[in-house]
Amino acid sequence: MNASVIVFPGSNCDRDVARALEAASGRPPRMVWHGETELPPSDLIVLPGGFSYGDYLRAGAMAAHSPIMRAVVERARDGVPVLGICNGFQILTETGLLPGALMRNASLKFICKDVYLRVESTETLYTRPYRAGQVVRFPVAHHDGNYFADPATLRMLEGEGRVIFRYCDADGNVTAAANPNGSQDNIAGICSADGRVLGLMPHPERLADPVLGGTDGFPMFRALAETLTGRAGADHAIHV
Amino acid sequence: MTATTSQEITPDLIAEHGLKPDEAERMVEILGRQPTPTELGIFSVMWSEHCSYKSSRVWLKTLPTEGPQVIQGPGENAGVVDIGDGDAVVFKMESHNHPSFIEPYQGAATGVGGIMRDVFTMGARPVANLNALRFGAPEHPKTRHLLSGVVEGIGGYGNCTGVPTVGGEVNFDARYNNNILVNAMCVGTARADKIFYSAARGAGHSVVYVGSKTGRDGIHGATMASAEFDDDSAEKRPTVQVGDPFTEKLLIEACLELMEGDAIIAIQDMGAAGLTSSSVEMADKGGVGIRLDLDRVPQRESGMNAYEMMLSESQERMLMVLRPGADDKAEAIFRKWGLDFAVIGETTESGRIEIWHKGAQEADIPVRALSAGAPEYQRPWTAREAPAVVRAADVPAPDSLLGALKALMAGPHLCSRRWVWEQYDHMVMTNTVQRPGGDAAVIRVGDWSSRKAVALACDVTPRYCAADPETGGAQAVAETWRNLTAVGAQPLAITNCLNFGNPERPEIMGEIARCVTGMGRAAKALSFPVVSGNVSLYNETNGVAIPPTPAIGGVGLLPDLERMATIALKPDDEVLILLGE
Amino acid sequence: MAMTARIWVTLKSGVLDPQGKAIAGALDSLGFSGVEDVRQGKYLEVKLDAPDEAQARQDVERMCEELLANTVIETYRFELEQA
Amino acid sequence: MAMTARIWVTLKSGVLDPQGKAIAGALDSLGFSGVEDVRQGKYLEVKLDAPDEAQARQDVERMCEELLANTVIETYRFELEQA
Ligand SMILES: Nc1ncnc2c1ncn2[C@@H]1O[C@H](COP(=O)(O)OP(=O)(O)O)[C@@H](O)[C@H]1O
Repeated sequence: MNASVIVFPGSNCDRDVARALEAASGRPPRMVWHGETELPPSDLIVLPGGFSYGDYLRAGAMAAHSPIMRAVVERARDGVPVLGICNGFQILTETGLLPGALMRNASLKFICKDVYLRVESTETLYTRPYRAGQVVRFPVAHHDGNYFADPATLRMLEGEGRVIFRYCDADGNVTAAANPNGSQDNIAGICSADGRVLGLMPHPERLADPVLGGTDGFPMFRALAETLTGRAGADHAIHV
Repeated sequence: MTATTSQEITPDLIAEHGLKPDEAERMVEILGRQPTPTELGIFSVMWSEHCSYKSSRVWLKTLPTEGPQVIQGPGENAGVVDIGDGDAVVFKMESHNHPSFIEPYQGAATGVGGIMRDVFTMGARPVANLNALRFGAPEHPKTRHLLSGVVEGIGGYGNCTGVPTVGGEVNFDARYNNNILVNAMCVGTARADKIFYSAARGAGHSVVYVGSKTGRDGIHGATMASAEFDDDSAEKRPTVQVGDPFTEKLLIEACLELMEGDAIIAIQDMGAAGLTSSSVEMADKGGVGIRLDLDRVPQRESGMNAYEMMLSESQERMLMVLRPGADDKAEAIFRKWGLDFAVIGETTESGRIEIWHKGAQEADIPVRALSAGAPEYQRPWTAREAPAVVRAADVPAPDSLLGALKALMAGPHLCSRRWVWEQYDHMVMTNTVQRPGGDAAVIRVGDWSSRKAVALACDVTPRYCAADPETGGAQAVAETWRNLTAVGAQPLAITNCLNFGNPERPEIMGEIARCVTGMGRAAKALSFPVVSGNVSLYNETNGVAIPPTPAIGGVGLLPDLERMATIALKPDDEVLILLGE
Repeated sequence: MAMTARIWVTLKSGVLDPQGKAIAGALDSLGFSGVEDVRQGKYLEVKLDAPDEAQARQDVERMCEELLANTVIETYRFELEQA
Repeated sequence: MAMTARIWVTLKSGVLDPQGKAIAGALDSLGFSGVEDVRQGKYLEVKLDAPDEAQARQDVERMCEELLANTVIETYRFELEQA
């Protein structure tokens, strides 16, 4: 798999997701600086977590205007999968690749802990290896993860099955108590109409290695590696 | 000499700068004339308790600082310890007490920023932060505000820079009501053969300023940190520094990128006394002089004079001495990361610090006078009378043991600290093998295939130190040791932050002397040397001093994660064993 | 021409304002009983140099649309003043 | 009496504004070359009920001092309006 991880000034989960991608595919992703205007051939583009531009003004706002984002938007329109984790999700909403916005957590506090998520749809590249309704444990670590969209957009997302992850309790019940940030309808992750752009606040890469206490995130990377092997074509070195 | 900053040097002005009359005499003697205002400012910060350790130095010298594992002990920006396979850990703890009381969010945030710079200055990537916090009584009207501000500030800074905050401690005691303690520790990892030091060896090399621009931030913070509080210092307070963690993150990446090559001769962060302490320390350690041209300093505000620039505490700045011919390459890296870069002077053979601004010489001082020549006091001390021993038999038994246990667990001293550490990103970097909540945090060193880790803990029980400083000091070291061994680590070395009241009072000096003695005794007995640390004195308000609080931060090595232990009880039918007396 | 733009970015009505809500709660517990609602927005001052006012106005409008406000949830308004 | 207080909370001059600095940089890279400085502050609208304007003024002043502004680094000003 040729994956590209975009590095913005202030990204800080770029190395983490690169390790998960390498562990799953046997091959390190390219790290692409935000100031570039061209993307290398990529079967997957990842916008990592962190604090691009310090989260100043609004999380993701300034990164959405980085030179590389024009190329990312173009590739996304061509169907190249784009995964935005945490700050990456915020950037995806700011560029308009995903609808809605991520607002300050209802508690107003930064929150870092493991949460349970219900996999709402397995019809995406990312969630194929999970069972529909499966409960997975991923960590969250964010200050602005409170998903908002207007009622029409929410109806559309629900109607088209584009809500991919929802915060829930250990038994899969979607409750207010299980919602760490006040997100509408406990939304933790959504995808684009073609299912190829996924944004989620929780960090699958943080529980993708048994040493760290869990591996629920690993199947996502593994599935991407298996599905996307060699599709970019231009560069066929070492596939595992 | 002519100086653009002109102000008459009166005894009042000298006193305001925290210099005692005999210290002022010594300054005039060294210069052979009256100082300029800029020189007075420089002497004042360099001879402050904070920079010179004038009250504590004689005692610090008694601490054990050596061992086969020690690569660099006290005397550099941070301590460096060998962890095998060519790897090293670099760590230090530092206080940001007074600023955090004045503005809890920014005070704590900039404390984290400062300690991280001490670590990455040495070529290490920061991999974990810890913090030891003391607040006043839980019911004191300021406590809630201070606690939430400090925690948010530590999180705000650490989270943004992408360094996990993995441990620490929180205590409450009415004697901290007006003097909270915020001690931040940072741990980094580096290759043992790629450690960077602050000695600016060789004359004629460029002195380079990088990072953020200089403003009038916190001018006189360094001397302020050494002066006792009184009721109106909240009013007289100078501008506090505001942290910019985003810039810090860029600075980490830019410095580490430059450090991959061999461009740097010496590097030093601009800590509490900014341009003054960084240039003096680099010159002093390298046995050279430094000439700075302040017109070239990147400035955020207009009309700053030499005094202000030399004393500014603007954050996220570093000073470097570069090898000949390396300027362009270095500049390209810092520009790429969007940071200021300016050659602001050069090293000289004069052994003097010479400051020029707008064509006038503002300061000309022999470097040694500011460092080795700083005052050192053998302050008188007395041992406080030990409190009466409370015999267990004299304490009425609780009605119900279970009730007592519940009360303890729910009380502010022992209740869960989850509320604190859930506001810290403690997992970023995907190396946090043991998260907060156990005896020590465990951080993997290396990539995902690595099985090597370090264990980190920080401890002190001020109430023990108040009851018996020597035993309390020893106990703090021993407790840190136990917490590291409890996760299966081999303890390696410690850092510390000595927080006390006014050392000019013999009973406080007695606490310092005896705590340090106890720490040294335990450290020697356990081969657990002290490799770095920091001293914060004058933590008292209206004559009420904090309890003696020598915070200890320890680092241990787990060569193989298979051997790691955790606090959780495992299956139902296991046997519990109590060890020790 | 040196100008200052004063820009207000506020949440659209209908968008829940967690910060405003928290502040209202805090004011209430501080004993300010008359507080009925709090909305928090951003206020920016941008100093800029433009050939003339019309150009400045157009620039500031674009700054708001492209960066300063997220029009999914926010609205903005601004005033221009010669500095 | 129902009133609205419009409150501006801004950093004192001389205090570093990291957000403003980053926004200025972003505007510059978006091609707005004339931007010289950006300062970011907060704007709040507080709806409150008070017996009269004098009381409202006094209340809002106290709200600012006690909660809305961090007077170590920020200043505030406000306007009152009958709602
Ligand atoms: N309590 C202490 N124990 C051991 N070493 C100490 C102690 N306090 C300070 N030091 C050492 O003295 C040196 C100067 O400390 P400091 O001035 O705080 O450093 P910086 O200039 O980086 O702020 C450092 O190397 C530090 O490790």
